[in-house]
Amino acid sequence: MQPLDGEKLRNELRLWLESNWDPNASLIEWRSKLAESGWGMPTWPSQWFGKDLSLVLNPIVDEEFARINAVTVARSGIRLLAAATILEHGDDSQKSRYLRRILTGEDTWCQLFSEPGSGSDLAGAITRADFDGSQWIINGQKVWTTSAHHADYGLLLARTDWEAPKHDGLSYFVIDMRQPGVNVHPLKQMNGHASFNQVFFTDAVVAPEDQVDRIGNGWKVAMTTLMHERRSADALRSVYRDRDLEGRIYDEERDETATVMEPYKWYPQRAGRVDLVFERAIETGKIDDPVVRQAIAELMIKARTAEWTARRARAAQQQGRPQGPEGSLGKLAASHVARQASKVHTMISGSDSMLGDEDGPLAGLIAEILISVPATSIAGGTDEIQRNIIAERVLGMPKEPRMDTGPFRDVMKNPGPAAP
Amino acid sequence: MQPLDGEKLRNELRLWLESNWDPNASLIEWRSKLAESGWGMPTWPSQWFGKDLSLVLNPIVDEEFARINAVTVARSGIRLLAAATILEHGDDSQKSRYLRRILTGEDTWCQLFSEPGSGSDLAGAITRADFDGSQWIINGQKVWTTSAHHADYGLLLARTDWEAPKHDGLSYFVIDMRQPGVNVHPLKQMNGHASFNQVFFTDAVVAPEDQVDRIGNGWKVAMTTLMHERRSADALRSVYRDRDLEGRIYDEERDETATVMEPYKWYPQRAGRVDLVFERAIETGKIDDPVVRQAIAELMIKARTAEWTARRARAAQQQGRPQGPEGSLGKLAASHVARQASKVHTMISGSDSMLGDEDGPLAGLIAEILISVPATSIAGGTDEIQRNIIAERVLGMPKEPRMDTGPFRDVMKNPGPAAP
Amino acid sequence: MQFTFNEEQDQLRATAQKFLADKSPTVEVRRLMETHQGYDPIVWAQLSSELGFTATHIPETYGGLGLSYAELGILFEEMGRTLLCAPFLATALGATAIMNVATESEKSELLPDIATGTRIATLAVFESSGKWGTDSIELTAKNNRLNGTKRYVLDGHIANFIIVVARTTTRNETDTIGFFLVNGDAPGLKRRVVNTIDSTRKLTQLEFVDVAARRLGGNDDQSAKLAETLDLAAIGLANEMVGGAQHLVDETVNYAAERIQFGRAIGSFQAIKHKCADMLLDVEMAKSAAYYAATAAASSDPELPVLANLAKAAASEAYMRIAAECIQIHGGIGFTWDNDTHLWFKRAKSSEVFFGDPSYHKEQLVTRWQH
Amino acid sequence: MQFTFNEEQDQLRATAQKFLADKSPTVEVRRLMETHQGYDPIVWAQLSSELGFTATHIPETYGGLGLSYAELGILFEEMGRTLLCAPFLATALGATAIMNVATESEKSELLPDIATGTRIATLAVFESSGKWGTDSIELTAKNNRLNGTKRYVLDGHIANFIIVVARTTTRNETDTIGFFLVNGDAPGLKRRVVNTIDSTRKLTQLEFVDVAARRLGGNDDQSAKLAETLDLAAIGLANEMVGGAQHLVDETVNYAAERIQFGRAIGSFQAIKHKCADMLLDVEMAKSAAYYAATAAASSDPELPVLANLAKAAASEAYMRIAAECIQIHGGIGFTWDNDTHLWFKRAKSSEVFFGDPSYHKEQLVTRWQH
Repeated sequence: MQPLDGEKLRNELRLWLESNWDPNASLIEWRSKLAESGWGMPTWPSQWFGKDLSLVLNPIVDEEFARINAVTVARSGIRLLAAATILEHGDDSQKSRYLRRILTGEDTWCQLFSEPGSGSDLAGAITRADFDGSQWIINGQKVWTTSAHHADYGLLLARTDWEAPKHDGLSYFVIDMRQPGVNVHPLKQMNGHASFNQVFFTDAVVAPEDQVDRIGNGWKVAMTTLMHERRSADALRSVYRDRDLEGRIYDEERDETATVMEPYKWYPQRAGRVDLVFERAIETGKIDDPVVRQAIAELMIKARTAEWTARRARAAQQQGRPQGPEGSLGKLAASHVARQASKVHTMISGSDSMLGDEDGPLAGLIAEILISVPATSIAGGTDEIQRNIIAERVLGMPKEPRMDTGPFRDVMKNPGPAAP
Repeated sequence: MQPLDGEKLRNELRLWLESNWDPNASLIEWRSKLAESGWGMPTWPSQWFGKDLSLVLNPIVDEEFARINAVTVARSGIRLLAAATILEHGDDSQKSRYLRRILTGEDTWCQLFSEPGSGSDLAGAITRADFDGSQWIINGQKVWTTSAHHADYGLLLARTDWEAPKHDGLSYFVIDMRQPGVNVHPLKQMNGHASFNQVFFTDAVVAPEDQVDRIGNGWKVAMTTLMHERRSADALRSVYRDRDLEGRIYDEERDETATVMEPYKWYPQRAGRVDLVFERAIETGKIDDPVVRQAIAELMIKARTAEWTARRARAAQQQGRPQGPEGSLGKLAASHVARQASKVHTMISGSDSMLGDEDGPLAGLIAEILISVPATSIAGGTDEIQRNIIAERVLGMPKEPRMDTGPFRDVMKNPGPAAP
Repeated sequence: MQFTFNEEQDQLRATAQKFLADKSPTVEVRRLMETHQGYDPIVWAQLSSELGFTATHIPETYGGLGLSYAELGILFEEMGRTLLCAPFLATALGATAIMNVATESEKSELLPDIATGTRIATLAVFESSGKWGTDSIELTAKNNRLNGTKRYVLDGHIANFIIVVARTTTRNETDTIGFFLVNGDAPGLKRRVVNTIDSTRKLTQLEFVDVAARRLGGNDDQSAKLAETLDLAAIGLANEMVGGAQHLVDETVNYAAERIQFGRAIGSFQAIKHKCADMLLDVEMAKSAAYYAATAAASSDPELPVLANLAKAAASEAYMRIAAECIQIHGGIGFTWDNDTHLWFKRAKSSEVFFGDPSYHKEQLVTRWQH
Repeated sequence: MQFTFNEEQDQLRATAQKFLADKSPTVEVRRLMETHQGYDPIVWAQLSSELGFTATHIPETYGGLGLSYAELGILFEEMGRTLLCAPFLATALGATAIMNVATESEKSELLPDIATGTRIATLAVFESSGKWGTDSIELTAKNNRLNGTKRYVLDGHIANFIIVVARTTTRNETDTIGFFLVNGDAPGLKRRVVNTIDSTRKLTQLEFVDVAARRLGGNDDQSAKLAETLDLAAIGLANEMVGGAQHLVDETVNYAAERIQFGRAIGSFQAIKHKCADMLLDVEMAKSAAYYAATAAASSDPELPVLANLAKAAASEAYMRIAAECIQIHGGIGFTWDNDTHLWFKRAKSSEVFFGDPSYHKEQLVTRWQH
């Protein structure tokens, strides 16, 4: 019966779009319509801006929006992670306060999980939330926070119980970023870009009604956020729309996209720019060097097998088959590709590869690749953590002895705000 | 005053050699003289076949023997490890029973430490020694035992206490290998050679007077043996004497050497035969292939830096300076050399590298290299164990949590003879 | 392009796995590798006439199952996993060559017997060492008489049909490359099994002294067909190799879970874990290439030549690295004859250099990518 | 060949370490790398006139200390360890070039001021990218007037003496290679600091438009001298690189002991331990080559050319691998600007390709080994 449902759905949506879509509407005006109608997030529950649509049918909605270049609800950045988390773990009051403005794009969000002392070991967070009888008082520091300087709200993981075991002493909050106790500083990287922020909390406050899920359940809630983060990583790539489209709403959307994408502008360099390798090799004549050719071939092998492996994983997922090991290897494979690309670029550009800006090949792009690639094997979980996960979860190898059990107060940790 | 002592020593020894050295004596006859006179092991105590000579002066003795090609006491194989261990940890009765025949070469020894269940973890031995009121009863299995099939005696590490912590429950014994309870089987390797043996003990016996040092101190005694093993690794190389020398004693020594060296005949292939690489590259014309040239250069870099690093270590030692980190890297460096050599040989010989025996290049030598090299990074301590040692002992990095403390009975172990 | 196996393919794999687990346990591999003929005729009969494996990619018109190279790839993979001692790769490549070059009537004559396994085929291309390209053919065919030597011929000692690639010397024209059919027992043909490090796979040297042969597929130059056949051979081998590599990964992970040192399973040590994760990465990447190439072969993808080089190079390096690490993680025991690891290690080593070593394929990969 | 340092050499190293720890902490490196001139003249005066570092390998006749390249290597190593921002490598190589080619009277005139540090020297050899050999010189010298462009000139913007390698065009003869002296402020010379990833070391581009120059050491072809000078430059850089690499190894081991994750110092994890062990292996092997080559340079070993290639290739690969692992083990913090690791990483990267990248040196190594 699905094809019939699908056709019905498509017709219904077409009719609705025909009578409502207006490229000259304002972004917020249009998205408000989307939120109210349920066409913005049709797979969400109908009481919360959705239409209870099954995931299987959702591609039809995407197709219809894409067909006429209709703008969607705000999907970029941390917004949808916030929404998905609140939808799953928030109470009705939180849902009614936050979901709508997430969809319209009126509010910007950020994620406050990582800390200077807890990177690989996210659950080792020591930013503290203490209840003073009327509200939560937040002290500590977060780091690697994308777009914190634009954010209205943050998804905060903080420690509320120092006697409980590590994972059980964390709680999850929504924090208002526009308050005096919150200080945001950009974090400059070795490649000169500053894509992330450090966020300092000094007696910042969270109202009791902004506690998400129950106290001590913060790690589980954070897992929901992270799961959606992984899912939405693909979405980043497809955010750019045809530049020729005219209309007020497109202008506004382009501004929004530019702001959201600003931190990611060096990401192609971080990935090693495999696309440039052949071109550069021909341009420099290095394509005729047998040693360089071997290195290029190795890069092509790594890059294409990584791509095919990702497609195997996606194909299995689409067919509803259980995912094989190939689904967990993408990050490691990407590190190999980026490192090999960096090596090949160095071989091709030779001594010129150290030249930056206007003095360097491609106006410094090659140099930027070389000093950006190291991020690939660190960001989003180091290669070492990836290998642990693959070994233990995919290959089912025996776990290492743990040294961080028992009351968190007694677990060895990096210096930072002390337990009370 | 040393130079004076040295000259005196040299003259004394020359006189002695002039009146005693006889190339037509029998090996045992001559070595008996050496043992009795103290000139065989002059650095040993004078009451035990030595002359209390300082280590510094010992090279003079070696020089004088070498000058006239005089045969020395039996130094090859496990003999001197046995002697050094007994000298340090044995009682007078053991010394008088064993040392002399070690020096004359009448007795052959083997080392019984490794077990199928304890390779990297030597102290996890589960071969058991149980005292039945009058003697020790030995049950269990040892492995990787060089020359066990020729050996008269074995240096045995066995467990005497299952309640003590791992390292404290071991004791050290001399075991008579020519008894019914001892069964020796050759252990064939993947390259077809059988350099080692498995040794099975079924109610084999050791008399109480063959227990070395006190019960429970076996690990420390074994460390003495292993320390001397490392020191004598170099000695293996220099065991061959000029083939032209005539005289009964040389014939007998050559026979002895041939027997001792038999297990080591594939060791050059295990090390990757760097010496053959240039020759083979020229012979095959692959020397003109730029890709092969890069690989050859990498091999030369690895081989020569390994050699220079070893010489740095030796030079520091000779000058009595504290050894730097360079002294601990030889095994890892050798693995890298062997692996790269194997890679280069494969590139040079191409499809021919899979051909063995008379069909293969150099009568199958290349193929033998390829299937022998894997031993380099395992034998004598795997690369992984080497890295642990380098990290913890040389770099002083923090230790891993231990899981093998407490009574050995309760420590998780591989299957084998059970605790009583 | 298809990125998963369909149900029929899964079924085929399951059938092959079951059969091979039963018929090709290591004890059988060890037995057969010591024999001269190198395979068990009964098992061969079962896998061909009963299970139809030899008929897989042969069109139904010629008595085959009419499946594709993708299905053949699955069988190569499973046979590589178990190191099946049998002339399957040889026969499949012989059939492939015939399918590529022969006329309809030749196919009708030759393929049915191959499909049923009644006849063992093989492909004889390579001669002097280090050259795997189409320009290395020196064996001559003159008036359908062959003279010269072929090396590295898979199972040449037992093959009934030998498809020989030769240089034809004709009047007034430049030499051309041609495919010839020679019977295994043809007079003037000397066949000798050569010693290799991998005795689970028999390689032979064939000497042709004025041997009668039949030209297949007419008299035009068949260089392009040879290149195509070699690409398919490389892809077949790549699929076989990833099967062996996967076996070693499984074996290593199992061993690491069982082997205790220092009071813990060695698989709980990070050094071992991370090696295993890298081995998994290696094998999965190589599989992606092998599968993609086999699927491309099934659909005559124009990118096929590039994919052949890529798949063979990826499989060669992955298999060798994995085999070396497998021995390393087994420690001393992994270096012994009685432990099975060396059987796969030797297959990895011989496969690495068979049909062209990784640097050959990488160089060709870039050349073909440029065009 | 000497395989340990003697007491005087140890003393020199200790002096250098003390001075550099004091004068070149990272905060100073960060300050100076942002300046145009790129060094602190007061520190320069101290290390030259007070400590005599600039006089090290200059013979006593010319106001130097009469030590050897082995001692110079120690200084390079220590400066590499601390990333000293100063024109030391430039000046030492300038002096080396003069010592290699100049006449007695030229040496007497030029070297004393270099020995005291009063004059900063540099060497201008390289031109178009990717070519580091003696055959890459296109800048012309005609009637002692220079025309052309030099690239990758160390500290060219502050050098008083620029030793320029040029192609001399004379009548009736093939071109020869010659060394020329140009003053830093010569008319017609345009000097520009170029942007590089490593701002702790200033590289410049020099454009010569009819610039007056003095030929050094007579009019014979000086190609062989150029090759020798470049070998010494490579050896000098190799020694500098192993110093930087050692700093990163120390830094990584310290960080791994301090940084806690999962309730343990990350240095207690085997993955980190084994990486550190490999880093140690890398740096010690590279050191052995750098030391051996510097000692060989001190004793005019005929194997010197081979050793130069070997030492530079070994140091380049070791330093890069170590720098990458150092960032990796630091995790996210290692990728930030405020963490110092990237300063060394960038030095490693720029040194890798400076004076010829590893594949260039490997190729040359085999060529020279063959002869």
